[in-house]
Amino acid sequence: MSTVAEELPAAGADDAGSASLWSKGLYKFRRDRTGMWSLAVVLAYVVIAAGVWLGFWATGWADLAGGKWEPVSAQHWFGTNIIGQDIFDRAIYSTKTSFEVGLVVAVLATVIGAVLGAVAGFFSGSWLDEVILWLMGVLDSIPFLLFVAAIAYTLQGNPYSMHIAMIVTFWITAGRLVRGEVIKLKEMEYVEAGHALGLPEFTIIFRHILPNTSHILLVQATITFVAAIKSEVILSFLGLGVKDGMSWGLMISESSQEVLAGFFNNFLAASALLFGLVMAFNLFSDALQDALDPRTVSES
Amino acid sequence: MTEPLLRVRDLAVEFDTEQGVVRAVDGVSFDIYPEETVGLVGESGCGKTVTGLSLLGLIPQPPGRIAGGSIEFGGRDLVQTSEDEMREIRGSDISMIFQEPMTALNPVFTIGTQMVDVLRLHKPLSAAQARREAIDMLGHVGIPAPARRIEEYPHQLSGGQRQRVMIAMALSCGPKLLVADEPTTALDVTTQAQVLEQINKLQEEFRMAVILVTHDLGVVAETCRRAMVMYCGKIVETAPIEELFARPRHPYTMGLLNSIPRIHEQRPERLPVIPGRVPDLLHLPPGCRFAARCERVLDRCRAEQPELSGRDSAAACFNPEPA
Amino acid sequence: MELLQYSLRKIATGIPLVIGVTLISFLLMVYFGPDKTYELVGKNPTAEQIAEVRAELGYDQPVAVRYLDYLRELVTLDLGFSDSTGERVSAILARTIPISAAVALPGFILGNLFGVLLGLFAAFYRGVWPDKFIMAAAAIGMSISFLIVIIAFQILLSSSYGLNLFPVRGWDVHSIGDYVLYVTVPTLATVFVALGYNTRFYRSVIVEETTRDYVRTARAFGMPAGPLYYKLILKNCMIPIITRIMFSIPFVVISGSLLIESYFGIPGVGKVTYDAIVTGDQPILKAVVALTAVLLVAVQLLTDIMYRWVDPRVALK
Amino acid sequence: MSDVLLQVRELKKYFPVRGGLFRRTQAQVRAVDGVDLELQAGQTYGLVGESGCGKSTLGRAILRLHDPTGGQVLLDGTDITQLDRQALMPYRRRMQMIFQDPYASLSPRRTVAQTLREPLDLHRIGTPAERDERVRELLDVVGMGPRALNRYPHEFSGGQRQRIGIARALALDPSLIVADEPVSALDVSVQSQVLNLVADLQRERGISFLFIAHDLAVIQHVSNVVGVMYLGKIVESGSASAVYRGPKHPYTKALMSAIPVPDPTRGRSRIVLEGDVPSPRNPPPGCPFHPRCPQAMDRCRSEVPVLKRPAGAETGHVVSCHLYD
Amino acid sequence: GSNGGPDPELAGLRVYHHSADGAPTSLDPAQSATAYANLVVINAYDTLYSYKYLARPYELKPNLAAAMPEISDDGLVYTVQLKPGTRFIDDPAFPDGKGREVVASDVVYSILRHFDPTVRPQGAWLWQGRVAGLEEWKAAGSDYDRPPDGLRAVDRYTLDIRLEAPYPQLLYTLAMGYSAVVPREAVDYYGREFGLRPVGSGPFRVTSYDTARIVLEPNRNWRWRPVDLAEEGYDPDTQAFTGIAAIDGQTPPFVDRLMISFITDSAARWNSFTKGNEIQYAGVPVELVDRVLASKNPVRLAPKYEARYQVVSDIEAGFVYSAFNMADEDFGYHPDPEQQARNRVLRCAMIRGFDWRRRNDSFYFDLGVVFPGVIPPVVPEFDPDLSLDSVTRDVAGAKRMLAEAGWTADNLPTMTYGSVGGVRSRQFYEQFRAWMMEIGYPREKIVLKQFATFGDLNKQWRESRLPLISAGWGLDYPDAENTLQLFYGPNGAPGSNSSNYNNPEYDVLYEQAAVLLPSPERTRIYRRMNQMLIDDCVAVTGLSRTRIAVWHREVLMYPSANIVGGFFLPFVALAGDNGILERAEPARLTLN
Ligand SMILES: Nc1ncnc2c1ncn2[C@@H]1O[C@H](COP(=O)(O)OP(=O)(O)OP(=O)(O)O)[C@@H](O)[C@H]1O
Ligand SMILES: Nc1ncnc2c1ncn2[C@@H]1O[C@H](COP(=O)(O)OP(=O)(O)OP(=O)(O)O)[C@@H](O)[C@H]1O
Ligand SMILES: [Mg+2]
Ligand SMILES: [Mg+2]
Repeated sequence: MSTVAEELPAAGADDAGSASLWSKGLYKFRRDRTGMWSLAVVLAYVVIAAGVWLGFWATGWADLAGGKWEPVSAQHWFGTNIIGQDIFDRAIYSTKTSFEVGLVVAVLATVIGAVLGAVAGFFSGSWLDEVILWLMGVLDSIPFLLFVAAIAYTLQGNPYSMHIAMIVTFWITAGRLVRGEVIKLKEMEYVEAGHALGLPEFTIIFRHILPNTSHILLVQATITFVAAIKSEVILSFLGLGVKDGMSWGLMISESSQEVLAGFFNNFLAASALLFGLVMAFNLFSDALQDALDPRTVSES
Repeated sequence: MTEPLLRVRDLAVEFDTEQGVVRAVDGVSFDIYPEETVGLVGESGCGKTVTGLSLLGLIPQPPGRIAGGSIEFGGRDLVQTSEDEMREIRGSDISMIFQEPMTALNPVFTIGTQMVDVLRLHKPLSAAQARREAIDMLGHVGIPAPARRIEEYPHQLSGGQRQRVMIAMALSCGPKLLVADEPTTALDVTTQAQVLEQINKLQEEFRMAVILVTHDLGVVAETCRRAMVMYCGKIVETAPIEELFARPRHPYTMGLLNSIPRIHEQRPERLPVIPGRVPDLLHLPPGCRFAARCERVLDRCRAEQPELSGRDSAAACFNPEPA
Repeated sequence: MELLQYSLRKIATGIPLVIGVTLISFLLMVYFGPDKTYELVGKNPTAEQIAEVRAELGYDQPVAVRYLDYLRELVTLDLGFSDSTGERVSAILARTIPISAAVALPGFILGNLFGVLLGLFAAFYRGVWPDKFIMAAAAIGMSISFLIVIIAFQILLSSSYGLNLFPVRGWDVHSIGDYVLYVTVPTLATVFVALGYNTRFYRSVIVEETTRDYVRTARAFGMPAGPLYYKLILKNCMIPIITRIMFSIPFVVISGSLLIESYFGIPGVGKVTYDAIVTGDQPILKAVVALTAVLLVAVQLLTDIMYRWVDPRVALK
Repeated sequence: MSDVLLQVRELKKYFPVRGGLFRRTQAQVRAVDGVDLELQAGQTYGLVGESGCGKSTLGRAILRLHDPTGGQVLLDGTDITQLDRQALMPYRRRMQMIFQDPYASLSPRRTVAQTLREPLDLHRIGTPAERDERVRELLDVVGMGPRALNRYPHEFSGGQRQRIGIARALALDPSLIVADEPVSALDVSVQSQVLNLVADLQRERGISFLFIAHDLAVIQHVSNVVGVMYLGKIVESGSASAVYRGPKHPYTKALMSAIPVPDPTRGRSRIVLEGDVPSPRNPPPGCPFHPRCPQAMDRCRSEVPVLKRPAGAETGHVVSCHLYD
Repeated sequence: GSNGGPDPELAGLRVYHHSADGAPTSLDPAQSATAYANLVVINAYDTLYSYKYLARPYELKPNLAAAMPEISDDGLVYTVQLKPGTRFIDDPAFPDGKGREVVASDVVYSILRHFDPTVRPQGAWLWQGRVAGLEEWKAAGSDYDRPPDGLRAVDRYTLDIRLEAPYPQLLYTLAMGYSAVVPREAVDYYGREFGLRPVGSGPFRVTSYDTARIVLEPNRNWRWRPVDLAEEGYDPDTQAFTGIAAIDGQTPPFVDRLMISFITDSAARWNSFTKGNEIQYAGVPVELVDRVLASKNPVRLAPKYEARYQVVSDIEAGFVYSAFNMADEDFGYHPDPEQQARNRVLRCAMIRGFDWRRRNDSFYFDLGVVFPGVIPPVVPEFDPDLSLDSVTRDVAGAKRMLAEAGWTADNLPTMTYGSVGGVRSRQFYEQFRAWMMEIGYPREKIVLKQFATFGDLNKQWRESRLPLISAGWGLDYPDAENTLQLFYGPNGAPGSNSSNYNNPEYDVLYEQAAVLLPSPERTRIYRRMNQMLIDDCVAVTGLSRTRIAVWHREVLMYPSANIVGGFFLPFVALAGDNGILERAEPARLTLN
C-alpha cells in the first residue's frame, strides 16, 4: 500500500507538547503552590498513618501511661486524658483510623457510584435506569442516621457496618453525577463511533465513557473521603462509629465533656489534626479539579 | 478620504498557557472606515476571534491580556479605557455577533426580555417603548410575526432565526461598528445567504462599519469591500476585494485562494493545498512565519520579519507575487 | 390540565418509591432492628413475661404480616402509638415537626441565601483574593466539626462564661420575641457549618455558568456586572440550586437536626427520631421513614414543576 | 463498474414525541420520510440539504446506528435492517462512518493507538503483532507518522484529528463509508487536504462514500451522484454534473443560487426563500416545499409529488416536483 | 436573668425549676422503672407509704395509708387503712369530670395492673410469688372484677394483703412508684396514652409534659398539712445549713409551679444552672468537680459558688459493678472441676487487676465509696470492717495467680466486653482493657462489643451471651436483700441474676433470710452470703457513687436523688411573699 496524500506533513513534528491529559494536569498541578502544599500535608498524614499501621509509633495508645489529665510535658506531648492515656499517641493513632474509614469509603462509594451511575445513564429511560434511579431514591429517602443505625443493627457486631452504611449512602451522589454526565457524553460522536464499530455496550460504557467522567470521580472521591471522616466523628458521638481503636471523632466527643473542666488537650489535639487533614484535602481536591478542568487543559 | 472610524496600531494579545506565553495577535495594525465592510480571513487559530474580542475589551482575563498597541475609536484609546467606560461603548458604539447562535443567547429569557434589556441599557426608554423598538428591529432583520416571536425562547427558534435575533440585538443600539465573528458557519447556504443579505441591508440602513470574520472566501467575495488576510497572529495582506481576488500578492493568500473548491469547473483530480502547517505559536521562527511553507521563500525571509507596508492595499512579504 | 396529568403520573411513579423505602427500612429497622423487649421488661423478668412483652409488641408475628400491617397503617393513616411513651405517633409528629421546622428553617434559608450570595461574589472575583479568601473560609467551615461549633457558640453566646445573651437551651416559645431568642444560636451554628458547603457548591455552579457564551454576549452588549450576575447568571443556575435546596427539604423538615436538638434541648422530631432509634421505638421509626418518602415524592413533583418555571427548555417529560 | 453496493428503499425514521399520562407517543418527528437511493461500488453519493432536513439521520439509519422505522437497507443485496446484533457484526465491518466533529468523535482519554486498535481487537483481525503493524499502516495512509501513536486527540489540529477519524473508519477495510459533514469544521486549506485524501482512498481502494455536506462546492467536487434533501425526503437526485448544470427543483435552484462565489466580480442573483422552515413534526400537506416555493401552484398544496425523471433530463436525474409533470 | 426575661405568664408566681439528667418515657406507674419516672410519678400519684423527708437512714411513714399496717403474727397478712377524703384530680376521664375519692379497691387495681400483660408492666417481680393468688389471677385472664385472695379491698378504706411467705420488704414496695394508685376510669379512658396523662391523687398535677420538660402545679385539694420537721427526721447537725428550719410549722405547698427540665447533657445542664434563674437545682458534672468544689471532704463549694449555691453530697443507694457470667465456660463454671478452679483463679486475678481507686478518681470525683462484696454502704447491713483486699489492686499478685494457675497470654480466653455507645462507657472499657493488659492480658483479647441501645445489651445479658456484665444497680429499697437477690440461683437469666451464680449453699441462706425481719441474725446471714460472693470471685464490686447536688440559696430544700427520690419536692420552698424567707438567714440569700 502506498502512502497517499504525500503532501501532508508528518503529524506531530512540531506539535506543542506531547503530554497526555494527565501529565498536563500534573504539570498544572505542580505549578499550583497551594495544591502542592496541600498534597504535601496529605502525604505527611499518609506517612503518619502508615507508620501507625506498621507499628512504628503510637503503639502505646491504649496504655494508661500517666495520671488523670496530666498537662503537656516532655513525656506526654499533649498531656493525658481522663484515664491517663497519652493524648498524642491517641491522636496519631487516629490518623490511621481516618484513612481506613476515609479511603475504604471513598474508593468503594465512588466505584459503585461510577458503575451504577454509568449504567443508568447509558441506558437512561430503560428499566435498568428506572431500577437504579429507584434505588437511589429509596436510599435517599431514609434519613442518614436512621440508615446507619439500621445497618449497624443488621450487621450486628460487624466491624465494617459503619463503612458499609456510609458506602451505601455515599455512592448515590457519585452515581447521580456520573449518570448526568454519561447522559451528556453518550450523545458524543465517539460513542456513536463505538457503536458503528460494533463495540459491545459495556466496552463503550467502561472504556470510552467512564474514563471521561474521571474529573468528577476524582473530586467526588476526595469529597467523600472528607465526608466519611467527618461522619465518623458524628457516628462515634452517637456510639455507632469505630468499634476498636481510636478516632478523632471519639476524642472530640470525649472532649466535649472535658472542655467544661477547662481541659482542652484532647479537643485541641484531635481537632487540629482533623482540621489539618480536612483542610488539606479540600484544597487538594480544589487544585486537582482545576488541574483536570478540561476547559483549561484541552485547549491546544 | 474620511477619517478612519477605528484605528488599530500594533495590537498584541497574549495568553498565558502552561507551556508559556502565547502571542495570539502580534502587532496587528489596520483602519476601519465608517460604513465599510471589511473581511477578516485566515486559517483557523490565526487570531481572528481574538482580534475581534480585543476591540470590545472582552479578552478573557486571565489568562489573556492586551500586551501592547492601541485601539483608537472615537478619539480615545480603548486599550486604556476603564471597564466601566468600556461598558458604555459596548453595544452602543461597537457590537459583536458571535459564532454559535444557540449558546450565545441566554436560554432562560425570552428574546424580548433580552432585547429590551439591551435597549434600555443604552437608550432612555420605557419598557413599553423598548419593546416596541425591539419588535421593529426583529421585523427589520426579517423575522416573520415579530410581535409573537418576541415572546419566544431561543430554543424555539431555528438557527437562522437565532442568528438574526443576535443581529437585531447588535443593531438595536445603532453601533458604529459591528464585529461579526463567523456569523454563518453553522448555517446552510440558503440561510447563510439570508443572514448575509440582512447584514448588508442593515449596514446601509444604519450606516455602520462591519468587520466580517469568516473562513469562507466566497462569503467575503460577496459581502465585503475590502479584506484582510491573517496568518499566525499577523495581518499578511490587505486589499480591496477585487484586487485581492484578482491579484493576490502574499503567497499565503494565493495558497488560500487556490485551495477553494469551486463549482462549474472541470473537476480537478486533486485540490491544491498549502503544504506544511502553521507554526506553533510557542516556537515561532525568527523570520516570516510563512517561510517554511512558502514557494517563493528567500533567505531574507528566514531571518527577518516582513512588515505590512501600507494600510489599504499591502502585503507583508519580501517577495510578493508581482502585481 | 397537562400539569394535572403530569402530577398524577409523577405521584403514580412515586408509589414504587414509597413501597421501596418502606420495605427496605422495614427490613432493616423493624425486622433486624433494635429490640424493645428488654426495655419493657422489669428488673427481674421471667421467661413468660418476656414472651408476653414480645407478643404485645407484635414481634412474634411473621415478617410478611408485620410488613402488611405497616402498609395498612400507612394507607389508613393510623400510625399507632409509641412503644415508649404510648403517645399517639401522629400526635408526636404533629407536636415535634413544627418545632423542628421552626428551628431548622432560618438556618436552612440563611445558609442557602448567604451561600448563593457568597458564591456569586466569589465567582465574580474568581481567581483573585476575595475569591480565595471566601473559599479558604468555606474550607475552614467545612473542616470544623459541627459538635464543636455548637459547643463554641453555646459557650460564647449563651453561657455565663461568655456573652450570656441567649438562653443556653430549651424551647419555651410563646411569642416572636421568644422565638428569636431561642432560635438565634442554633441558627448561627447551622449557618456557620452549612455556609462552607453551600458556598463551595454554589460557587462552582456559578463559575461554570460564567463560562457560557451568553455571558460574553451580554457583556458585549454592555451589561453591567451586577445585573449580569444576579439576574442573567443566577437564573441560569437555578436548576442545580433548586435541586439542592428542594431535596434537602424533607430532611430539614422531618429529620430535624439531631445534634442541634439534643444540644439545645429542643423537643423536635430529630431528637424523637434518635430516641426512637436507640430505644427501638418502631412505630415512630416507621412513621418517620414513610413520611420522608412521601415528602420526597412531593418534592420531586414540585421540583420538576419549578424546573419548568425557571428553564423554558425543560418540558414536562 | 456498475455493481450496486448500497440500496436504500423507502427508508423511514420517525422519532416519537412522548407525553401525557402514560408517556404515549403523541406525535412523530418524521426525520427521514421515505428515502430511496442507490450507490454503486467505488462511487460517491453527495447529500445536501437544509440543516435539520434529516441528512445525519439518514446516514445513521443506513449504518443502523438508528433502527429505521420502515423500509430497507440492502448492502450487497442483504437487507441489514432485519439482522440482529450478531448477524450484523460482519456488516459492521463493511460500513463505517466519519463524523462531523473530529474532536467529539474521538474518545478524549484514549490514545490514537488505542482508538485504532480497538476495532481490530474487536473483530479479531490478525495476530496482535499484525494489528500493531496495521495501526501504523493506517496512520501512514492518512499521512501521519508513528509518533502520533501514543498521543491524545487534544494534541492534534482539527485536520489531523479528522484524519485519525478517517484512519479509524478505514481500519476494518470497509466498502462503504458514510461521511457526515467531515470537513465543515475545517478551514479551506485543511479542507482541501482532507478532500484529497478521500479522493485518493476512493481511487486506491474502491470505497464507496455517502458524503454529507453543506458546502455545495465540496459536494460537487467529491460526488458522482448528488441528492438534495428537504424535510426528510429526497427532492432531487442525479449525476453531479447533471444536477449542478441543470438543477430542476425550485429548492435546488435556490440552493445553487445561494452559493457564495469567491469571485467579487460576479454579480449576484439569488433566489431568496421566504417563510419559515416547516417542522418535521407536522410537515405541511402536499409538497413539503410549497410554503416557501416561489413557483408553488394550487396543486402543490394538496398533492405530494413523487420522484420522476423530468422531460429532457439525463438518465438517473429525478426530481419530485409538479412543475415537471 | 438577661436571657429570655421572666416569662410574663409566670410573673408573681413562685416557680421552682428543677433539672434531671434524663427524661421519663412514661408516667404510668406500672412503667415507672426509671428514677426519672419515679421522680414525677410519686408526686403526681399517691403511694400508701412514703419516705420521711429528712430521715437518714431512710424511714417510712404513712402517706395515703392512715397508719402503719397491722401485720398478723405470722407476718402473712397486712391490713392497711386508707385516709378517707383523698380525691383524684378533676379529669374528663371521670363521668362528671370531677375526681372521685381514692378507695381501697383502687390500690388493688393498681397493683393488679402489674399482672396484666396488656399494660406492659414492669413491677410484677416485686410481688410475684409473694402475694397470694397473683399468678393464678393472671393465668385466669387478669379479670379485675375478680381480684385474687391475696389482694382484697375489705371495705372502702381497708385493704388486706395476704402473703405466701413472710415478706419483710413489702412495705418498701408500697412506697415505690410502681404501687402508686391510679383510677381505673382514667386508664380505660386514655388507653395507650395513659402514660402521658397522669390522673393521680398526689401532691402535684401535671399541666404539661414533653421530652424536654414537665410542668406541675400543686394539687390544692391534696391533704396538705403543716410541716413537722421533727417528725420528718430533721437533724439540725447536718441539715441546718439549708435553712429548711424556716418551713417548720408552715403549710405547703410553698411553690405555685414546679418545672422539671430533662437535660441529658451535663454541660448544658450546668450552663443552664449557672445562668441564674433558669434552673435552680442541678447535679455537679464530674468534669467540673475540681472547679466547683473547694474541698471534697467535707464537700464545700468554691468561694465563687458558695455565695450563690447550697451543696449537699449524697451517697447513692446502689453501686456499680461488673459480674462474670458464671454460665460462660471460659470464665465461670466448667464441667471439668480442675478447669473450673483455674477459671476461679482467672476471675480473682482479674478482680485484683481492677483498680477501683483509680476508677473512683477518674470518674467519680474520688468521692465514691469503694466496698467489697455487694452490700453497699447505704444499707444498714453494710460491714465497714470487711477486708478491702478484694477491691485493692495488686498487679503483682494477680500476675502471680495467673502464672501459678498456668494462664498465659496464649491460653487466656477472649473477654468480650459488652457496652452501649457513648463516651463514658467506652472510657470504662478502655480503662478496663488497660488494666487487664497490665496483668498480662493481650490487647486483642479484650474485645469491645458495642450496642446502640441499652435494650440490645440488656438482651445479651439476659440471654446470657456475654462473659461480663457491667452494670449499675439502683436499690429499690434500703435493704441488702435487694442486691443479694442478684446472685440467687433461681433468679438466673433472664432474671436479675445475670451472672448465673448458682451456689446451693447461698440459695439456702437467701431463702432463710428472705423471711426474716431486720435483725442481727439476718445481718449475719447477709454478711455470710456476701463473703461467699467475694470468695468465689463472682463480681468485681463495688463502688457507690456520691452525687453532689447544688441549688440556689433562695431555694429551701434538702434534695435527694436516691430512694427518697421525689418525696422532697412537696417541701421545696422559695423566696417569695409567704414569709418563709424573712425567717431564713438573710445573709445567705444574696443572689446575683
Ligand atoms: N483563552 C485562551 N487561552 C490560551 N490561548 C488562547 C485563548 N483564546 C485563544 N487562544 C489562542 O489564540 C490563538 C487565536 O485564536 P482565535 O480564536 O482568535 O483564532 P481564530 O482565528 O478565531 O480561529 P477559528 O477560525 O478557528 O475561529 C489560537 O492559537 C488560540 O489557541
Ligand atoms: N434522537 C432524536 N430524537 C428526536 N428528534 C430527532 C433526533 N435526532 C434528530 N431529530 C430530529 O430529526 C430532524 C433531522 O435531524 P438531522 O440531524 O438528521 O438533520 P441534519 O440534516 O443532519 O441537520 P444538520 O445539517 O443541522 O446536521 C431534526 O428535526 C431533528 O430535530
Ligand atoms: Mg474564531
Ligand atoms: Mg447533521
